[in-house]
Amino acid sequence: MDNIKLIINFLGQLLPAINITLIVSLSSIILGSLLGLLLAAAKMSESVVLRVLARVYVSVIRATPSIIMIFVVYYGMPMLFNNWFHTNIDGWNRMYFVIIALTVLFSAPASELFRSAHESISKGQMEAGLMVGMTPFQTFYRIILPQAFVVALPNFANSVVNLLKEGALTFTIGVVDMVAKAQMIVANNSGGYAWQTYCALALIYWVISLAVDKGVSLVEKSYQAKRKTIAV
Amino acid sequence: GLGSNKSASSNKAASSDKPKVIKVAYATTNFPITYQNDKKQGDGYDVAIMREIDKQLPQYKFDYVGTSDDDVLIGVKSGKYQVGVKNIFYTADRAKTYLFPKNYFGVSDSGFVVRTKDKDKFGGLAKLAKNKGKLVPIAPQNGQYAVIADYNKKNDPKIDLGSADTFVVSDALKWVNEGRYDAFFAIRPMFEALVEKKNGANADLKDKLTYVTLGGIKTYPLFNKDQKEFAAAYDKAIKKIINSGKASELSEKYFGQDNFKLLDQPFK
Amino acid sequence: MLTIEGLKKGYEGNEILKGISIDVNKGDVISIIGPSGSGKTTLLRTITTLEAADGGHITFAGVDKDFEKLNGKDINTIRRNVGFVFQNYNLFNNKTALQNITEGLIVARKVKKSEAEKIALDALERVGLSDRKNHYPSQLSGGQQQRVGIARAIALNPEVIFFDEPTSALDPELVGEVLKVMQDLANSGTTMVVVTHQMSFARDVSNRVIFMADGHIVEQGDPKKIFENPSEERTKKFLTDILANV
Amino acid sequence: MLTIEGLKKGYEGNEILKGISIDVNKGDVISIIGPSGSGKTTLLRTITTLEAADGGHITFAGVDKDFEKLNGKDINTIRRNVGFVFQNYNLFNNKTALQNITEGLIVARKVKKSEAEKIALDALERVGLSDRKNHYPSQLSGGQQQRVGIARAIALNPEVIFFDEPTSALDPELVGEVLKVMQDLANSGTTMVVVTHQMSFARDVSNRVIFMADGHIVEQGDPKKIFENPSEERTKKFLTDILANV
Amino acid sequence: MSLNTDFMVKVAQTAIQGVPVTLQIVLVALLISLPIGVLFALIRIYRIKGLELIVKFYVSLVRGTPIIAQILIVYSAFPSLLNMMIGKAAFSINPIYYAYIVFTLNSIATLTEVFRSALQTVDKGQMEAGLMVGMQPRQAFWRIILPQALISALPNIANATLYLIKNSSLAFIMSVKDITAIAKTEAAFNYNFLEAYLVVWVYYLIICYGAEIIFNLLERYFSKYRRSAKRTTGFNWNPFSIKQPKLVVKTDLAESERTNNAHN
Ligand SMILES: Nc1ncnc2c1ncn2[C@@H]1O[C@H](COP(=O)(O)OP(=O)(O)OP(=O)(O)O)[C@@H](O)[C@H]1O
Ligand SMILES: Nc1ncnc2c1ncn2[C@@H]1O[C@H](COP(=O)(O)OP(=O)(O)OP(=O)(O)O)[C@@H](O)[C@H]1O
Ligand SMILES: [Mg+2]
Ligand SMILES: [Mg+2]
Repeated sequence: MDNIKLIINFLGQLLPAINITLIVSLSSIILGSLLGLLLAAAKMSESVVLRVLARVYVSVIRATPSIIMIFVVYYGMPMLFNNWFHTNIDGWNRMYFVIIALTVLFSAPASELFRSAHESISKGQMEAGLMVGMTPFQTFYRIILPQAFVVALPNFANSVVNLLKEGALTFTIGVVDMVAKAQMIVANNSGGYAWQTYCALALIYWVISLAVDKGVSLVEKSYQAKRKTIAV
Repeated sequence: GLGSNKSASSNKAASSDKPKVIKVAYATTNFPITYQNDKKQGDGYDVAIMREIDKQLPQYKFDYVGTSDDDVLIGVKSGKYQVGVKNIFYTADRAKTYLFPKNYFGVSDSGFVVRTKDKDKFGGLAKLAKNKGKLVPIAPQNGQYAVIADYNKKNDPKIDLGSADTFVVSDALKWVNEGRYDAFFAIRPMFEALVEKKNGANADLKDKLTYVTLGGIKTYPLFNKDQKEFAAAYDKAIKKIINSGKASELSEKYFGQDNFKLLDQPFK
Repeated sequence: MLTIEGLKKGYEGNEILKGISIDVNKGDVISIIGPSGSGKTTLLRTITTLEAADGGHITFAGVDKDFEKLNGKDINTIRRNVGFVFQNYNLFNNKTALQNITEGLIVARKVKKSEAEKIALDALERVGLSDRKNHYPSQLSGGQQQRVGIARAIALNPEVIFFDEPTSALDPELVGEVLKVMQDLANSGTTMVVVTHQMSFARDVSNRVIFMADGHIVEQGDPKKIFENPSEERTKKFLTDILANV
Repeated sequence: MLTIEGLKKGYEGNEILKGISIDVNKGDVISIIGPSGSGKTTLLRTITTLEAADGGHITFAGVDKDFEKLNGKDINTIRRNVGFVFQNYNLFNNKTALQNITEGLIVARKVKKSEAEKIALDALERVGLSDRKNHYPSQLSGGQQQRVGIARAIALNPEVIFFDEPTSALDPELVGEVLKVMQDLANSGTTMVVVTHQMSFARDVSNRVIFMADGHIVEQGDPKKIFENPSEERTKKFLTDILANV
Repeated sequence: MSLNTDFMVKVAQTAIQGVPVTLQIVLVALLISLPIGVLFALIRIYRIKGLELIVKFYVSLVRGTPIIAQILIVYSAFPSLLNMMIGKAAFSINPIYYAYIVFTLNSIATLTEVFRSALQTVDKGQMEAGLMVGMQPRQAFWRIILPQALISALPNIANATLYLIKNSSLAFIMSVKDITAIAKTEAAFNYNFLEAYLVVWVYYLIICYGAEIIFNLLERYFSKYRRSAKRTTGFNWNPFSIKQPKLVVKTDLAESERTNNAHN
């Protein structure tokens, strides 16, 4: 009983921080996806230079732990701006650095999952589009993308949920999202009630992840008639 | 150097009327030493002392930045922050990387949480070492880790020192009670808040666990290597604050006792 | 109008097209016949730039270049002026039968949506599929898919339409209907290049027959001549076999 | 040997098969003809349990049950005793032509690998594809894929083989060869049910012709009778159209 | 500010002992969760009654909750429970086993979704063809469906693996000493965290690159049946190309026939 009261109490303390979590996550998901799309395109392009650049980028970023990424962005970027553009961005809201770091981190796996989804679509679809006079981009956008989207969705959801949980990164430079808030609550209670705090945190995330799953199922269901998968 | 901030670290502008801005980084998860209070402001003993120092130094204006332990250290080293506080103990190695001031600004009451019945067996560094007690792993960023490592360098038998990332304190208390470990390196205010207070999170362990003070450890703010001038100004200011009794007052406020007195006793 | 010279194409050292030259004039209806694996599909695909040629020259729609030297703009020009009916249909899986047809009209030809739908419905009507207009490809039978593919190509009304075995999945009854549609097209002056196994079409509708075997054009000419008086041994054998199996 | 009674099947309220009854005896070669979309493919798929029927009864290979009551074991029995040539080939994409054939022999029939390869090579030989044995489906032309599909089914030597338009992608020359292969099979007593648009096959090889339209069997019987003296109007119309298009 | 290179060399030397630990966690987690992931994916695809709900619940719960919360349960609460059952022996369990459990549980959730999407890229006709040559569904699945699904699964398994390699450092909360943990411990004495993290980064770069190579090779192996040159016209990015693009699809009819002939 006490526990439940405590959890509800902590829920109340954590929920205001959901703003930060959502702002940070949504911006980096959107920006990261766009960057990921460009990377996937570069990987499949005819240009050797683009291909190599994209490969190296993805390899390096995928291998970079988030804490290192945030330090690189938080300390490296102001230095670059100072030296190259002679602008001081030290005073930026720290959230911007978080968003940049997460965007970069998200783009690499996203590019791979987009590439794999794209390659699972029959080449005949592109050819048919070209042969009715659409440009490659139009065909991609109108024919390939909707089909690849459904294939990419479960993996995309994986990445999104992982990103939502990247609280460690935000917190490293003192931006207080829900995970950071939870840690601070525990700390301010001298380390007590950790259970109840994390329980509250897990609950919130679970609800978010359920919502993501629901979205995925809805899209998949609406698409079921259009493909013949091994599903019954 | 990396991200060095010219405007804040140059050494001459001290005389001008515009006070120089000093960025003070504090870790947000070290209650009651450094933390963020309900008003989202920096708080805790270390922060309060820094505010006192700010008052003494009109040529500087302190700007407080709450962040993680890691960032305090890396930020101060790189010069992003001029000074950092997070219950830092002095070691010779650290003094190579950072600028430690001459004068300490606080004392940490450090001790072991042990089972009451095993108080005599494990309640002290030498006792724990001799009886081969198991110590709850300590986060290496934490100053306590260095204390034990230091002890092990100078003494025999040695304490079995394990490391683990920051963990949940109340669980460590349970572990000691259950016998998973024999001692837990902690600070007094934590033990008081969790176990001794009537509605503390672990009040149920009140009779079963005991806190044994090992002694007081001096704590310092950490300066960026380029901040010699500022550190010197600090050294003057902190002397005044301690001598005036203001520091003891703050210690009473945040730790419930005057930790400075602990320095008179030997470290057990 | 469309001229191909010395077209070559191989896969992994295996030469499939060994120098093909074709001349297509406006209004021509050309049938390409030949044994399985002789490179008929590959020929259509290289002409329409779906497949990169290893050598050869193309003159079409203002482009007059060696295949290797085609740039993006040339390729676009070529593609915009051809229609293609795929051997394996290649319908857009995420579009209904109707949308499969309107897609190219709206997106590539900038036809208004309502207009496009009228054209598409008309095309579906012609291949007898008005009642399936809202079915997705996965819900259509083989023959129905093939007919949507045909409707999609003719709705665009391009300079030349390439058909790759457009009646293979159809029953004889429908073959008749589809061939009638193609005959109409021919009569209205649409240029067509048709890979077909349907000898009646080759003989009665087309004005030229090309017989391909082993990557070469063995013989080409007036259908009557080819069917009644072939000059090559290979052609004779092919035709004899056919007659045995009607 | 195989008896189907009152087979029903619909998609989303749309009834495709409206109660089909068929009797297949050992050694029978049955041709199923009918317009596109009339449910021929669906019929083969429901009989072979690839598609769940909505109603009807099957007697085959020791199974004697209503379709709805078939359990896993029955389904296994049925599948192990049939062969199937798909309208769209459905070759295993990740296997070469040869492996496509040996796969079933080795895995399902427990034939030794060397033995299986001999059988497979023999089957490929019969459809004239020995030289493509190491090609993947993606490297084969339409007609070549179709022939591998046929070879795969006959190599298994099952009780009944179902063919769904086995010659649609073949040129007339090859049609002749493949039909010869099927005739041989017929002569050696293999039971076959063949959906076909190839009237010569229906007339000359099969011993019974079934004419389907709109989910019903309109007429069935001796090929001679059906072709020369059909009793139904619908059949007559279908055949007249065909004759116009040979 | 300058980097303490002597210290970096020292960290590099000690942290290398953490490499096998990191690899162990990753390998154990992967080896267990790959087959279970496939199984769970199948349960979801075929909508097996009862089980489907459980899998859905499991995936959303494990994937949706922070790992730190899971560690709390597995590392902290579970041994206490075990203590009540088997006594003190529960406390001498090597904490790496807890790490195995936590990361395996997580990988299962991720891989379930990876395989669910990958398996659905394979055309139904492939399964039907398998059944019609007399294979059991299980046989057709292993020999025909799964190898084809792997092409689209492998890049995502690689994503998951690299994520796992990096995240295995959370095991330090359970006092498991992987690369990061050792480096951090070294840095504790002199607060040279920046140098320590840089060294750690290099190790992760090497390990991850190695993993990537393996996955690339696997992907190439499983897609060998597709056309060699399969550059598509999708993205030629004319303005960016250094050479004049061969704006020509190198794909072939059959490649497209493969998936497109989905019907009947
Ligand atoms: N990617 C490839 N790699 C190797 N060989 C290929 C490839 N694509 C096609 N071929 C071969 O090229 C030859 C010509 O194929 P194509 O599809 O053009 O034949 P076709 O004349 O259209 O035959 P069909 O009438 O059977 O469709 C065939 O022998 C085929 O095996
Ligand atoms: N999944 C589905 N959903 C809805 N309708 C379907 C579905 N599959 C098939 N149909 C419809 O069922 C009817 C019969 O299809 P079937 O494939 O059996 O025809 P068929 O006789 O084999 O034709 P064809 O000769 O063109 O292959 C068609 O009208 C088709 O549109
Ligand atoms: Mg062809
Ligand atoms: Mg059919």
